[in-house]
Amino acid sequence: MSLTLLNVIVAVVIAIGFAALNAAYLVWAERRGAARIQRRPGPNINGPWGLLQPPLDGIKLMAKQLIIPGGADKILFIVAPVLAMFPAIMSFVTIPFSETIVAKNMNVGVLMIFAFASTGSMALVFAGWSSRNKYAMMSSVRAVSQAVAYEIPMLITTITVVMIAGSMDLMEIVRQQSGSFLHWNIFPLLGNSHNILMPISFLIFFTCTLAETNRAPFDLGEAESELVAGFHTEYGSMGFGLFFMGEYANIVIGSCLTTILFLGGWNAPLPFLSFIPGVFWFLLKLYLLIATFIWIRWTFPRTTIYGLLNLSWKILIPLSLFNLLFTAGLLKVF
Amino acid sequence: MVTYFSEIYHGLISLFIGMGITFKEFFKPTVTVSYPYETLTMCDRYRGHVELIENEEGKANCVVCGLCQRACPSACITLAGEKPEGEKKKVLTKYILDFTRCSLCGSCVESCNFNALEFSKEYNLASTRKEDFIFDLLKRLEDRNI
Amino acid sequence: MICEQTKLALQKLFPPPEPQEDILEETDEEQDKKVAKKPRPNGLVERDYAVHGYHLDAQLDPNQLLEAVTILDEAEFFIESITGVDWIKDDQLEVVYDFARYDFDLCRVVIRTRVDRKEPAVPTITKIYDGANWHERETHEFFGIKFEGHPHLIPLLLPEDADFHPLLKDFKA
Amino acid sequence: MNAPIELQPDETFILNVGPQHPATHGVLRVKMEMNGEYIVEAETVIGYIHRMHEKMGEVKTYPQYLMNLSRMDYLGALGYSHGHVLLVEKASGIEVPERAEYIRAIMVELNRVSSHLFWFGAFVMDLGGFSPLMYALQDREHILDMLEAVTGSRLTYCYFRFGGVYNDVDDEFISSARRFIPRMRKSLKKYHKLVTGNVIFRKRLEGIAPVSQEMCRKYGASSAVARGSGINFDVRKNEPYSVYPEFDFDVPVFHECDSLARYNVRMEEIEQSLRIIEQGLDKLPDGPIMPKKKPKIIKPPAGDYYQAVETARGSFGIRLVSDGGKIPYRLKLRSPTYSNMHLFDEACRGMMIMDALAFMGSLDLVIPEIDR
Repeated sequence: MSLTLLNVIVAVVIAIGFAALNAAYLVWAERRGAARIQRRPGPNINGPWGLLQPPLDGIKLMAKQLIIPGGADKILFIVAPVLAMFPAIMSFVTIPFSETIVAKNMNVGVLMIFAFASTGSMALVFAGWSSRNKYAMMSSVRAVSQAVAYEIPMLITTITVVMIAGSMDLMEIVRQQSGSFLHWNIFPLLGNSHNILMPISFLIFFTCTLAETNRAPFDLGEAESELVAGFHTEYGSMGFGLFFMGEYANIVIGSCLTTILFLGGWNAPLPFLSFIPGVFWFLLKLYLLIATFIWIRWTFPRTTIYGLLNLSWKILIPLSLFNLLFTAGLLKVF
Repeated sequence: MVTYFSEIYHGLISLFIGMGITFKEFFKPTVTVSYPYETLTMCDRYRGHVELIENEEGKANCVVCGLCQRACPSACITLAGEKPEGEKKKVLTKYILDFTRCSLCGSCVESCNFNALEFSKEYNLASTRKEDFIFDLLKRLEDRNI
Repeated sequence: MICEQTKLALQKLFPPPEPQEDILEETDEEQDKKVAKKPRPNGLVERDYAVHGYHLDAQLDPNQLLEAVTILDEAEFFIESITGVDWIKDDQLEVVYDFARYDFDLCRVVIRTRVDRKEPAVPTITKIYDGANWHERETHEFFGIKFEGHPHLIPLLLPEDADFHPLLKDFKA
Repeated sequence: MNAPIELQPDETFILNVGPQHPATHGVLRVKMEMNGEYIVEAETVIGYIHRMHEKMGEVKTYPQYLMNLSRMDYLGALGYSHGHVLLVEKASGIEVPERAEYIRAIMVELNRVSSHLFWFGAFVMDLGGFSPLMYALQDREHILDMLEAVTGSRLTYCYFRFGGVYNDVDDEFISSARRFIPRMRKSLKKYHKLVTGNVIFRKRLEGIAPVSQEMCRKYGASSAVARGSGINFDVRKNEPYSVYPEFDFDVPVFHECDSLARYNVRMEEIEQSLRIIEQGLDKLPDGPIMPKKKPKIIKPPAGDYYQAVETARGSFGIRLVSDGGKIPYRLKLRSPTYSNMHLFDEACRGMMIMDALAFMGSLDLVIPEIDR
């Protein structure tokens, strides 16, 4: 795959477009889904099934004035929302949607995604700090401790998968899982791991994704009944819009990663179904995971900050460490 | 150690039970009445603002006794009447309801001994001007007959 | 049960009834009416629960208040409310304390004390009942009764700068 | 959970929670002195929607004041009206027909269920779960429909009259109430599965915000705050009024003193209220709903009267000082949440802000009722 400048530009534009479209329509999907769970119709006025709601919301947000509170740190205040959106879009570059659809495959793709993901929490810190608002400040402090607490088990779990695959290349990890769904990393039977603890690894990874993307029940950063709106209390207009889209873009990235690491990426669940293009399977798995995100959000109450840290330090980290050692042992034996 | 793992296990199970319930709710029909497009009929005893009841001739039943005015806790009723030559009863000439102050308690309807007041079923009341809620009930009665 | 005990305990606050009262009852009707119009003398009265909704009604001097409330506190009463009544004809303000019990030993006690309308002041009971804090603040802002020793006697329901006392009978908005 | 730290005065900052804050459910302001996420000192500021109902009582006649009581508490309005009519009936010696008493009890209990349902939803929403609120509101809607069909209004009812009630209930109401009870029991099971059993929910409430019995007594707390602390106090049982002695129901008492106990008390109370409604519908006698003899103008003899009732939010007391005229000389309203809220300042010291706000939710606050 030779890359010309044009190719790069096209790839980036497609990545941005994909991220933005997903972010906008996931808002719609979330609102419709939540409404269905609560037996309401949800947005249904603008366009068929309310499908014109996201662009109209966007227009509304863009038409609003961006108010910078007095005494706020202007530069950081403006940079923060951009920083929230930027890493999510950049991460799309290396995500393989199928054998052929990938903007730029790297042999350290996992590392790159994690590097970008950790800058995401910087955005929250900047936003909270620069807003000159006590609620926002408290929220950003929470966000830091949350990010620290959840990146560790997430990385450890990822290392487990990397060890099994023997590669940091996302495409290689997916290729290792080819075959029926029993070869996927989540299932311990036929995969190359033979590790019966892999479903637990999957749960740990999924929980960490929830926490990393600041989704309920771990949405302590914006805890609307406690901290009003958390780090984006002072944001209006498109500043708020970017935070909002960034959240959904992060969800997409998190789900992509879960799909690749555990659910066999673009591989069909059964071999005879592989005549359907891989990208279909990838997107199906991706959106099923996102639906689960939405489903979880509208089911559970929020955790406390200490409950969240307890969960991470007392349950997730020990379990993931144990799993890592166990997998290493298994790999050595077999 | 056992409690540690059983706590995790039971916690997880409780989460899945909760998700099961919201999953079931997802497929149930919606219960919302999408208001401006559909409306509900108000029940018989619904208490809107008061309205005058007319007699067979299309005139108000009211005999201007003023009981409703006195019963009203918020002083939102102003009425006046006159006694035309040769008539036995007083005739209502003015009945103003200041709906901005009315608390829909129904004291006026209850105090009326002449079956002259009733509750309307109107609930679509919205305006940006205060004057729109100072109702001239006599005029409304006449408008109804046209 | 507890009613009797509380009654006995509270009765100790009052000096034994003076013999003069008997004489008053025997006087002619005109004087009797005058007595009736006068504010009630301090003392403990047992009320009919079915009519009044409480059992014991003690009216006492402001400086006996803390003593009486301590008795109730020791008997494990909880505080229901504190309020005032403006007896403008007698030129007096009355502070009414309601106490009741959590257990099934039903006994409601009302303690009242009257102070002069010009300089109304009673001791605070917040040191005995923490919950009296807001009730006293409310009574203070509505009636202008000063609770001496109250830690934070600023208006509660009215605006912070309110200097009027709306529940006084001569208050005109 | 616990504040383990010793502070310097310059290490704290003031956080204004309210008057407009999602967790305060109205215009309530709590001035918190914070050390990070821990509350060092809190001061509740109330009075933002004070309407001086007590003064209104001194200028309106007794029947004119009827509708004020339902404006005090918009969620459980009928309980407050019940206290008022009972007081005036007691003071002026009006006999109430049995049917009217039963109707009142049924209506008050229905209203209590609706109030608790709303509280349940709002409380879980305070904790971050949004869907239970919608489910609770759907069930509440059935109650409001029933109450609307009888009383004519959905929220601020003006239904009780001195001596009876305003409208008689019809067969349709009785049958819909009968249909409602099993449906509500089914929903309660759903709530317990969805919320009560949930590990996140339990972790957030267990052992949080302990309120000791002594504290309850010093502040005069009632309702679930007292009953969650192991105090068996319910005015309906302790001081039976109306037809409550005729009903067989339990007072749920939990001894854990924490927020979960308060939650459990209210959920159990819904169940008990359903039992009362069921029995009330069975026992509902025929007869008039207003007494035959009733004074035209209500003038209670001079004196001092007190009536306490158990509303959805606790022990509501109303004191009437009458001078024998047709206007009360003094009317004092003792609102239960006023006392319950007062306890917040002391109880939330050293708590984390999210626990404190969950605690505030468990107190079941209705701000117009505190401010009166």
